Amino acid sequence: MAVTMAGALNTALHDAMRDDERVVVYGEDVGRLGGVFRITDGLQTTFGAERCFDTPVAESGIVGTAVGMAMYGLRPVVELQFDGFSYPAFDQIVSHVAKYRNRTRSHVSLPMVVRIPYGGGIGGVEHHSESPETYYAHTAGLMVVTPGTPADAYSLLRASIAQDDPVIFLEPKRRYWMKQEVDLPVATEPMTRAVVRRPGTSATLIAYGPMVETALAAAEAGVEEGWDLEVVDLRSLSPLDMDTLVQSVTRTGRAIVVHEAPRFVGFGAEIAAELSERVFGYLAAPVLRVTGFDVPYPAARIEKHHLPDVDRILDAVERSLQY
Amino acid sequence: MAVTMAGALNTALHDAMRDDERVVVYGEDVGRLGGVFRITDGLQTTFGAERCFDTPVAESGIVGTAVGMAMYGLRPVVELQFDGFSYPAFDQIVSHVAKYRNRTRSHVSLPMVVRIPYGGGIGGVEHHSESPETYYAHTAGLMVVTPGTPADAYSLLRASIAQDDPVIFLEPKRRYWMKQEVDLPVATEPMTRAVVRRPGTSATLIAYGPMVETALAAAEAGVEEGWDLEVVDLRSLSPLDMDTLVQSVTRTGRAIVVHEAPRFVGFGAEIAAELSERVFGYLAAPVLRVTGFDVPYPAARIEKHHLPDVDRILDAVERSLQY
Amino acid sequence: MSQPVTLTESSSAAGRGGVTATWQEIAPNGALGEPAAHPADLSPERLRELYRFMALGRRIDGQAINLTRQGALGVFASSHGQEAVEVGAALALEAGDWLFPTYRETVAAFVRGVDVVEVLTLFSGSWHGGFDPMRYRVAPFATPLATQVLHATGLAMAARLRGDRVVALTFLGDGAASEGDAHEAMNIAAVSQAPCVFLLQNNQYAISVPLRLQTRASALALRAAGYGMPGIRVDGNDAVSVHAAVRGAVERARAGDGPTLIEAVTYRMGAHTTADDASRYRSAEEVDEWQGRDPLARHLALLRDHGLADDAFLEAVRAEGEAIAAHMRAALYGAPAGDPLEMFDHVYSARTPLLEAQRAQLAAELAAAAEVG
Amino acid sequence: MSQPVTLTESSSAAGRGGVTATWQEIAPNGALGEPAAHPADLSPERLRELYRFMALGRRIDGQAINLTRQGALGVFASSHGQEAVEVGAALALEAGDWLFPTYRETVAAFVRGVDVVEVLTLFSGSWHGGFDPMRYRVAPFATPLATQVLHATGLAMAARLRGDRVVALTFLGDGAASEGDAHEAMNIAAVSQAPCVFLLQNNQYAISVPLRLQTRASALALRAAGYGMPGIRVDGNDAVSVHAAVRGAVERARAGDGPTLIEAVTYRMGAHTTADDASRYRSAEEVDEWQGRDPLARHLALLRDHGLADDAFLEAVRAEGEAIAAHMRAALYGAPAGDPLEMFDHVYSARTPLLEAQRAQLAAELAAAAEVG
Ligand SMILES: Cc1ncc(C[n+]2csc(CCOP(=O)(O)OP(=O)(O)O)c2C)c(N)n1
Ligand SMILES: Cc1ncc(C[n+]2csc(CCOP(=O)(O)OP(=O)(O)O)c2C)c(N)n1
Ligand SMILES: [Mg+2]
Ligand SMILES: [Mg+2]
Repeated sequence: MAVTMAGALNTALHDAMRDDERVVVYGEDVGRLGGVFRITDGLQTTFGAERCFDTPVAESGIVGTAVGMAMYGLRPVVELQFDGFSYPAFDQIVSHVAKYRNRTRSHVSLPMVVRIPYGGGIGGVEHHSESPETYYAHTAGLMVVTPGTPADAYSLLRASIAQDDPVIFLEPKRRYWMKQEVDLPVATEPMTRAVVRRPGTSATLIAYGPMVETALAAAEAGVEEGWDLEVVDLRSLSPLDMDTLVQSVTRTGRAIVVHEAPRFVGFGAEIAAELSERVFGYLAAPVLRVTGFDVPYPAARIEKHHLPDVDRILDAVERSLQY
Repeated sequence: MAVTMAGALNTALHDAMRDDERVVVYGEDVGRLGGVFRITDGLQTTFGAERCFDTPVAESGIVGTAVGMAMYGLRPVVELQFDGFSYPAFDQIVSHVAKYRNRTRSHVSLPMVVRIPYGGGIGGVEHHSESPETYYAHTAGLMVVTPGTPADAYSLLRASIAQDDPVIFLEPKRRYWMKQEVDLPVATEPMTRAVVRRPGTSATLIAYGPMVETALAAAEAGVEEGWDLEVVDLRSLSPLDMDTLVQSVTRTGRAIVVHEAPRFVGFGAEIAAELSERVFGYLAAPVLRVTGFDVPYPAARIEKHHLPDVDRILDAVERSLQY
Repeated sequence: MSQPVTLTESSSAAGRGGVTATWQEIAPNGALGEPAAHPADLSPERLRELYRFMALGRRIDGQAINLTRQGALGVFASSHGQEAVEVGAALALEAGDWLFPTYRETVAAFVRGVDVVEVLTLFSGSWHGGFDPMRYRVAPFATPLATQVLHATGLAMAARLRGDRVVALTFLGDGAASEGDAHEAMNIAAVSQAPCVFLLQNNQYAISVPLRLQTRASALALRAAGYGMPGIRVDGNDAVSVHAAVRGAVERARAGDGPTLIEAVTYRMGAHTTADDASRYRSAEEVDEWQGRDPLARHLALLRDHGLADDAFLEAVRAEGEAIAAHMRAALYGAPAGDPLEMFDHVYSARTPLLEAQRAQLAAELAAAAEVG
Repeated sequence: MSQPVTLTESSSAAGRGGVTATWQEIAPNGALGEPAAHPADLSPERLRELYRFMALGRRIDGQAINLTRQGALGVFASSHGQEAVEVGAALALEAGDWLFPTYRETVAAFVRGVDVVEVLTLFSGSWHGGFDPMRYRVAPFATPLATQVLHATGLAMAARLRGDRVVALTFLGDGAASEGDAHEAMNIAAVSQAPCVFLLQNNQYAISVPLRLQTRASALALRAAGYGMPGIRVDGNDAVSVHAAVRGAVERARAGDGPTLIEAVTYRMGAHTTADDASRYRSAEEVDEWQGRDPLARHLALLRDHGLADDAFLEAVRAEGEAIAAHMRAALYGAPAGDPLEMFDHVYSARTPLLEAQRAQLAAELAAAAEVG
């Protein structure tokens, strides 16, 4: 069946609520409206306004109350409406969601998921196209997960809800309408594994979330240039599956990390730094980064110049191959 | 004269307020008490409670009102009492302080400084020993500055207040009582330059804030091992003076970045990634990172095992030299 | 949904000799008072100006929605139904005062003299902010809810500190009032006696979320007592009362007597934005009911009662509205996207080496693309 | 500094036949009422228990301060002067209820049955949290102000959702009440009718900042009306009134009638923490004045009035206090620092590869050091 990522997420929430009555879903406009992206569509009708409800407009409140709910044994799955509106909840996320288990010597665990539609490419107004992964991935105690396909959207969300650590679940909103043939429910690879989406030998493209599709398109386009590009989809940013990356880059000798977020102290920096250390002797070229520019996310009509695209990735591949 | 870093900061604020009546200083306990670290001691007495005042306990409020003050033409210098309590202000910092100039096409600039005592090593309770530089340095539109010496504390703070872009001014609180012979006022190197604190040839130690002293101590200790270590003090994390780093590492062929913050997507990742790209052909060993562990900052009585120290730095130097 | 208190329709109830404004006040001990009448003392010119701007606002609104349908704007947040609040408030300010809008105050910004095309920049997507805030003393539209309320407070504190008789007026919504920043701002403003007016537009919805899920208080104005500041609850569909109440608060602030919280009870007649479908969460009957309280119709009735709205006046307003709509169409259809290289120019006061390098990269790409194209 | 309202000293005013509690209520329309008496209906046992825990708390407090001077604790936030609030509130809970402390509720946690040595872990620096919150239903001490207020709200929402008759009581300070989180929590609790009690300890200071710079409201309890929840202002140095007021709010919450905000007016007799020097910002006279309202002395007078405090009772309490103090000294002097390798064990439910590698590094370092040492 052709499933969109939005549909897969919706089904995942539905199935999780059906299978585990401890799962509750809440946030701004997630109830009656079903979410501004309709990811929670129908949940309130199906499971009642006790288990799927609208909150006042208060992101710190949404995340902070989820901490208390999780302490009580529920499994809250909260939605922050847009990436840029996750920042008011930053203190609760960094000071509590990430630290409660540690503070209490594992007496208290917080099985909760914070869903955040993120990234650009949808012509959004300011604050609606942020890529905040660096902020969350740098924070010890958080798992940070982001699907690149509808099947993974389903499977990773189910897995995130099912396990006991808090997850920042970043949904690549520009891919909500992307389709894949898949029968739900589906269980893809384990949550913290990176996956080789396309095997290749010339160089490794490392991508996640919205850029997986772009990297795959670049790899296809690279065929014309005679390049056989490998594409790795990280899926989990924290913890990061370095083993898969090391294996790939040991083989190809070249790596290009792709993300929408700005370059400076971006997530690509971690990958480049770590790969440079781990496969030092195997690198034929430095690990290159293809990223958004180091500017506040630009306005809708010029965002396409900011976002990594096939051409920019291929330029980087070429630079890499020229070493 | 022997000046502590705390004293240098206090004098810098005093001199800035004396020289420019647009400078106002506020925050929690900065008025009557003079700040929990006494950095604002005497300012209220000297300049009056209009220009140096205590606020309600509301960090988002402190930073958010500073945005309005700066719009009006003042030069607010606000204190957030501890690193861990800068997070409630995160939204204002990321969504406004960093973006206002861009949003308004430079019609509005925000000449404001957010002072944050940061880092560990003082036996603090939870949330009082955070190293949040990744969060701020990744955010386009912010300058992030951190002094490693009393002279720089004075000079960088004066420069931060004097220029027109918003600055996150990270004060290494464990070095507040460190002393240096210096006559104030002093103007050290330009704000956005890194400085070679100790020239050397064997490898480059790259440090900032609280770790500058530690790196220098390691370099001294390295002499015994027959190593001649160069130490670079970054001073400005954003923008980052890559030229100085490239020059140094091109010469030494080896680099070790040192910081207290966790390693994963830490600031060291940016330096390692960028150096690996820029001086690829000159690197005799991968850029190594000596950092705090990827754990929530530990309790006072075990923090010393978390923090990079001379031994850990020398271990890394040895590893680097063994390549 | 919770029924808003039906406030006295003061303006149309006023006799020929003058107009009366009506609102409820929060007593210093916290109690919400009964609606009470206040002499509004508005000149015929001001009464007509209120109408003129509301009518122009309605026209601008309709044109903007059309431009969205036709793709010239990406999205638009309509002021329909809330014109009395926006116009009544904006007209209460003096030139030196500041206005801090949310994303819904297109009409208020227009009243302050900003070219409506510049106001709409955020929605056209050519840049985030379209006008020079310093020139009009209007802050850029704020998308992150309630954050601008702190900026207004800070600006007011600064004005007070400098001894300037400048007032900051900030809008916020019934949803935004639930954010921590709204609380911090009102509290700090009260403590510092900042010359700031908090104008809370209670339009009954935050996107799909009705007021009863936003607050359990019978009135949002009740928050005022918790900060030790005066509070007022006013019929937000009555331009005279809004204008008089805001003017009073502005004067109070200017006199050094601190901030005021004003809750204006009104209704968002349209969807949240052009991207929203309000039929998913509210009934046509509810909308119809509020249609009967249309602020334009009510104010026009008042003008007519007072003999202040002849055909010439109405025709002039209509023509002015058409001219503005034509200007919007001319400026926004097929407007160029803007220079992408500008994105590097406003990050800092000067481009950093990193930004220079990135700019050079994009410039090279654009040049290469131009050659190919 | 602003003079707190002098509340009726209800408990000592009570006749021999029983005790009376006194507080001010916020009316639904927002108005702060006059102090009114309520039959407190406390058993002699409960009256004595209030005293016993307050006296034990005072002893624990003194011992903790001493331990800080001697370096066995890194820092300590004293409860001195606030015992009536902490004890009165904690005793109003049932075993299944939850208590959310700040960093100042050592005594309240002790009342809930937590070993005081475990309570003090945060201050001894051997770990952040020292006790199992699930066991005592006491959340770990919260340092970031007002953040725990949201956790209490969420827990209460969860209890309500599960149909459990569990109540969450959260402390917060007059300073913390200025944080956005305090606002968001109270509003959400009211909207969701969460069984939560917000106990605002107004001890007149946030470190050095006096109440008048924290709020301009005449009472912090006035905030309740803005959320549509009941509000109470109670003399925080009167254990009977605190206990009765909190008990009432807890029962109300348990019955499904939603949250209550209680402002307990009290005074922080000591410095903010042992690291603070209060003489820099307040006068000895002010402290002396509050010394005259000491909650222990007042409650002892009440017990004596009622013939409930004979020498045997007082001696037993004293001896119990000494035993606890001895326990504290024995456990905290020269306590081992704890295993540094544990820092990798509680980041996630299982150690990640990255943490395994870092743990191996530290383990190797420790082994090497042990060999050298
Ligand atoms: C901090 C933040 N959270 C969430 C949003 C998403 N959002 C945009 S408008 C809106 C509802 C706002 O309602 P209200 O404040 O009543 O204003 P109105 O739209 O009714 O004018 C929400 C939740 C946002 N813009 N900012
Ligand atoms: C979010 C946050 N900001 C700042 C601080 C620093 N700080 C610790 S205690 C305190 C004052 C708190 O006053 P209050 O809430 O009245 O509690 P009290 O100490 O009087 O019990 C401050 C500002 C903090 N712990 N958390
Ligand atoms: Mg609204
Ligand atoms: Mg206090």
